[in-house]
Amino acid sequence: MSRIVKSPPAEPAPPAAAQGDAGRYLLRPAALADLPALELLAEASAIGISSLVPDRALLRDKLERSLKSFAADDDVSGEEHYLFVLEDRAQGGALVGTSGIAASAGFHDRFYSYRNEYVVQVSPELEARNRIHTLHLCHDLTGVTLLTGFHIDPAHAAGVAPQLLSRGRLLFIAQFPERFADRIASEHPGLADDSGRCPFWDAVGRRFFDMDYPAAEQLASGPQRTLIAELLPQSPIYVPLLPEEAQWSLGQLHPVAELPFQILLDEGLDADTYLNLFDGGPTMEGRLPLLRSVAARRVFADARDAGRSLRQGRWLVANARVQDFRASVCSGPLREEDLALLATDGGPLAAAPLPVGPGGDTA
Amino acid sequence: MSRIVKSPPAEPAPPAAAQGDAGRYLLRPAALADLPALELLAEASAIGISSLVPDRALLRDKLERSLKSFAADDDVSGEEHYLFVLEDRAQGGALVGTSGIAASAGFHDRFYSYRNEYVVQVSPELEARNRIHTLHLCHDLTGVTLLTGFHIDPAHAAGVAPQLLSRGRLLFIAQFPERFADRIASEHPGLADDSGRCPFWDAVGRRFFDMDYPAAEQLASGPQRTLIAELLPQSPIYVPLLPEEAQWSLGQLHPVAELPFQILLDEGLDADTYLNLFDGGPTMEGRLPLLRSVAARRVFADARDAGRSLRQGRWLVANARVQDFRASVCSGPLREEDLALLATDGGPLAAAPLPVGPGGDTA
Amino acid sequence: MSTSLPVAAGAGRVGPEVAWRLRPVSDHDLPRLAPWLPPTADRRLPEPQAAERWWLLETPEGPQACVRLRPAIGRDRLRHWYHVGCVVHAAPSLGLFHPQNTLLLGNDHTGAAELADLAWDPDLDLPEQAAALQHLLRAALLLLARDRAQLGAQLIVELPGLRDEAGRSPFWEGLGRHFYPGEPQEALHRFGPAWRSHVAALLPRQLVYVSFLPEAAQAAIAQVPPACHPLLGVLAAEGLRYGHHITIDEGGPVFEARLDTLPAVLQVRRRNLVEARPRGEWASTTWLVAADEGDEVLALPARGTSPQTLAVPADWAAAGLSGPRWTLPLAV
Amino acid sequence: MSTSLPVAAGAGRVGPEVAWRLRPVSDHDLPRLAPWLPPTADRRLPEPQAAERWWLLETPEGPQACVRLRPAIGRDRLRHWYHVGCVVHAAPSLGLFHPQNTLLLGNDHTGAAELADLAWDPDLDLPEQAAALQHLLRAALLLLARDRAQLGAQLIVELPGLRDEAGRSPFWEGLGRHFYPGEPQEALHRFGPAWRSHVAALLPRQLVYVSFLPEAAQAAIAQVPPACHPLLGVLAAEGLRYGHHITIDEGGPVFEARLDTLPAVLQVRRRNLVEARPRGEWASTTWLVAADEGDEVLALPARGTSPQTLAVPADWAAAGLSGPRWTLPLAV
Repeated sequence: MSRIVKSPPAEPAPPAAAQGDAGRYLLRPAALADLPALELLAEASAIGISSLVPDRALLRDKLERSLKSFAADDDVSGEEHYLFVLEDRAQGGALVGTSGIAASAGFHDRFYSYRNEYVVQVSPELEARNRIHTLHLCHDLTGVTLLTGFHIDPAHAAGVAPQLLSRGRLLFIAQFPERFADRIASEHPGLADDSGRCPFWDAVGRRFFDMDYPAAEQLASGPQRTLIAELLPQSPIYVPLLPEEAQWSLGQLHPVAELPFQILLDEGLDADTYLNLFDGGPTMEGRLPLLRSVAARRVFADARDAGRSLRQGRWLVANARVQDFRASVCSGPLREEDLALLATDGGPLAAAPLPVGPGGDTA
Repeated sequence: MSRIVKSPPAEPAPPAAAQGDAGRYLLRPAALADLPALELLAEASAIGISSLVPDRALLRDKLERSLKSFAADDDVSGEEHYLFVLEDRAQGGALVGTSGIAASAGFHDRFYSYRNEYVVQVSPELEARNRIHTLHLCHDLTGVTLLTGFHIDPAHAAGVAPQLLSRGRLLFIAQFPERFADRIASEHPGLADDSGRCPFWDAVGRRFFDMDYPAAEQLASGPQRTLIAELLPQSPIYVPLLPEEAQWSLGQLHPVAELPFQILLDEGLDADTYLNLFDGGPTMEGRLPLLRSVAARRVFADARDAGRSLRQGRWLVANARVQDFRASVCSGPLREEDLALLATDGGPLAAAPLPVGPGGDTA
Repeated sequence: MSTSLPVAAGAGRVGPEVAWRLRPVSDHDLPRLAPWLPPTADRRLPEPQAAERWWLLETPEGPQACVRLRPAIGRDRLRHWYHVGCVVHAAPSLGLFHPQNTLLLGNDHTGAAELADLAWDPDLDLPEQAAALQHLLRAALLLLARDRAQLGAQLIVELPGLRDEAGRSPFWEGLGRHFYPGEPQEALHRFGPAWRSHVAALLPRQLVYVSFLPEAAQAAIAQVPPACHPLLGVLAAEGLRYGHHITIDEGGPVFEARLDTLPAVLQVRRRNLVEARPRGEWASTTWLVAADEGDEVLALPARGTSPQTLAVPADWAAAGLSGPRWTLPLAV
Repeated sequence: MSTSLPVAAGAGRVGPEVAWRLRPVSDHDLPRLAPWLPPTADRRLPEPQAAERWWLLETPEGPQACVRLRPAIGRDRLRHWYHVGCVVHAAPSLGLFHPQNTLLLGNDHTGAAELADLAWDPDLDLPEQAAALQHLLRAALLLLARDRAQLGAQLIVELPGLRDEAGRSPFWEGLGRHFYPGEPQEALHRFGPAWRSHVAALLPRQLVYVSFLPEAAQAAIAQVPPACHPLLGVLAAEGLRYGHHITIDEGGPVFEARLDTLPAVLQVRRRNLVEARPRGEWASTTWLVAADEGDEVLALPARGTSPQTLAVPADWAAAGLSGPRWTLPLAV
């Protein structure tokens, strides 16, 4: 085994890059002009984690907050929420997805989760040994950076689009570490059916609140989240005391979130430690430098430098600008038009190898 | 920036490798014949974490257990405790250090530690917000692999010897993952003075046991450890209620353990989460694949393969044998005699780059 | 300051037999009561429509003691106490047996009725203090029995905890202080008795081992200052007991009882008051009497002539004290 | 089975006035008592030198009830109970106010004296059951008062919890079962009453919110089976109260009291027994009498003639019942 890597010959692009999607999608900060398109996306039954409500006023607030966040300079406070949109250039730049980043979970307040813990208790006389699963209300994730609101048009769920939509955010975070924590988390919805039945909520939260899950979910997404957390038991919840259905639902993912979950699992986020307070869904968590796209990230001085190096494989490529952030998926060797799309303005670029599929290996 | 690495020219060895210690030290499993030398080492005031008592019967037990552990084949149980010794070949193979690995912490039982936790409580009316530090009795580290008993002759504490003595174990673990957990921990002594005063014990343990620290320490190193843990409070200890001296001592390292601690800190073990139950010293912990020597470890098919690749820099090199395990520090380009020392018997070798100093960068 | 003792229903002064009465505190009593009240006490008159009441024991020599009734606590503002528990750490193989006291913050007495801020004239002799407190308590229990339907099932009385000469509570210094660095006196001044609900949000929510507290704080748990000793005996005699709860600010003991099993409450009867027509020697004892409405309790010599009737002296009957009343003998 | 009632100190049978006595259980009583005992009861006679005692109420018609005294519990083997507490979850801004009951495992009554395994003849009428229990308890309290120095400060009585027709405890099924899958009956059979100490090591050590338990388990907390209702009244009348602790296996209530403030204990006096010389009508009541040694309590008609003396009928005095004895009137 040798670490010498030969300069690749000018052979045809490998199969992974032959999908023709290279350069098709563009990830960029959402603009006010995206409002109608976002509203359409919110109305459509899109795949993903929807924190997108088809309410124009709310969407406008969200957009304006994001614009302010991208515009923030040295004065980042942690309150920033960045909203990205995904353009399909094959459809004239139509908006086909959106995702976000909350700079600091629970900004100005605690961000609560349940942490899985296991206690072993032994009775030598009874020859019995229990490994008891308990849930601890904790605010370990306070201040971490949250990946939020992944949302994609189902027509684009199969190709590189979701990869760009999710992982592109990590390049942005890695590019501007002063705006973010070095610990990343992401909440994913747990099991709940269309009628609003949620086994975890019904077994836990409902005992402390006289409201059903949809009402709680709505409260939980607002400023009352902390208040609600504080009304939950402060002592550990003994899982064996929960109804079986609720026990089974712990850490279970709602099928609608399978795609964004798999992408982040592949990035190396851990899904076994934390649970969402309300629905028991998995809250993933990991250290930024250890995430796959960040660890394998390469930085180039300019587009020419990048062009020279990225000669094969499929790459997530992003510029290093804030308000004019652009990220795309390119196949090596890079084409002029790919690089133009990224609008580097002569500045540096970063690239990370893109895996073939959400659970697959690096191409 | 390019990933192409040129084959290095046959230039003189870099300064780091010029210390002349290359090939001087050899790490190997302890043999029964080492008993008198180990006894001498135990009697001398050696630097490090001493679980070595100058008691011939105890040492013989230890050695015999280690021999059985190295000899265990498919039937590893987790009960293994491996004991290594460090030979100084410049002194005709004199024994100058020892270190160990316990395959599974708390084998057959729980392995207790305190975990640092922080709870935030708020009184809006009083405009007060508390971040309360608590210690949770936990057995999170049950079953992890423990690095134990680092112990070196002070005359050899300055060079590569301690590096080999500590990190060589990691190569052994990485070589034989089926014998170990993929989580590594190491306990380090906390503050206690020669008269046996230990601020942490006096503030916590002593309230539940009528014994002073040396007596407790002795109990804690025996089979009673779990029993003692279970006699400690099962609910969190509120740090603000401890005497100030005890608060200050939390996670503080006894100066005698500075050297082995720094080496493992440099390996990437985390020292902020767990504390020793008895003296409040830091218990370090990390995942094996993320440790520096393991992550940067390279495997070669045979000595020739290794010789071709390790042409510069300083390397920790080890063979892939169990009972005949050998590890040494070599400088590139490797010499025949270095390789001979490792007694690979034609089998594979592993190497990891060695940092300059305990806290330094990779050479 | 001496106050006349008019009979509630009647007119003018009553005979010499009247020893004392219980009545609501009014504005003009405040200067007299203020110095008796512990620093933590509420000093405001209850709102006219409030369920809370504030009562005074009035004798011919003036007021001697007062107490506040809270019919059901913990609703308007949360109330917290520590439960004093015990965990044994034992290992026969080590010859170890350590019972450890523990404190757990909770709201265990939520919904209970409370007799709060018991205070009395410290210038009285000790026997007088005990008598005043017994009269006050017994008269209050008569009203509690009458108004039972509006009260919680449990009755509690919080007692003051130990304080040093500078007015500091060793219990607070040893525990609460570590979680709220502010001055309790200032918080009390600013928020009134509600400050304890506010500060409870900062206190440990998990079990605290008492052995982690300084000696002085440990020694103060459930202890009362010597000035309160007369009260201890009176509460015990009436059937209230320390129930292993203490106050969060001073560590003072909380006495408790189930209202429906308190001897005094069980003795309260609605009786018809009739004029006594003594034949020969008339063996009277002191009885407490209250009407269906109003918070006045009169103490007068009378004699229970049947479970349904109470014979009262002619001058009382003449003053209008007749017909059905709520009654309780003073003696335990 | 009918047993004669010899006077402890005297010889032969005594007069018709003797209603009953308390005495230690002996071997030959076991067949009679066995069917009364709850399944969780200890069925062994105490060792001759043990501090533990086991007493029987014996009447002319035979034994009617029995009780075991453990002078200071929780030392030889740990004893555990759940403390039933309350935590309020309130948010005025959401209009939310939820008092939540909680259970916390602990050893709170360690060191207390215990009257254990109270059992009685279920074939008696309900009033007879209540009378038997009152006699048993009061006689036991006389001995407790006499032997006060050897006992803990607190007295507890554990009551059985609810069980369904199959003998299963809904409280255990809802809580303990999740932490120990074995059969309590089998463990009880194998380890005796000590099984509860063993199983406690497996039970939750942190606060358990009652609302996580099934309805049936919640409803069983501190409840006793209907067959035990006579006992509830007797315990209450003697001043024992449910003190918010329950047993860990059945959730039955634990009644408690401070020994030194129990009315019966306060009434116990060492008196000189003298022969009654009635002038005219001799108003006697039933008194309980015990010697300085031995665990026999006799019930007999007598009259307290002063705080220091008790007048007993001539036939009792003739049978040797005179001189100093420990005495207690039967009536509360």
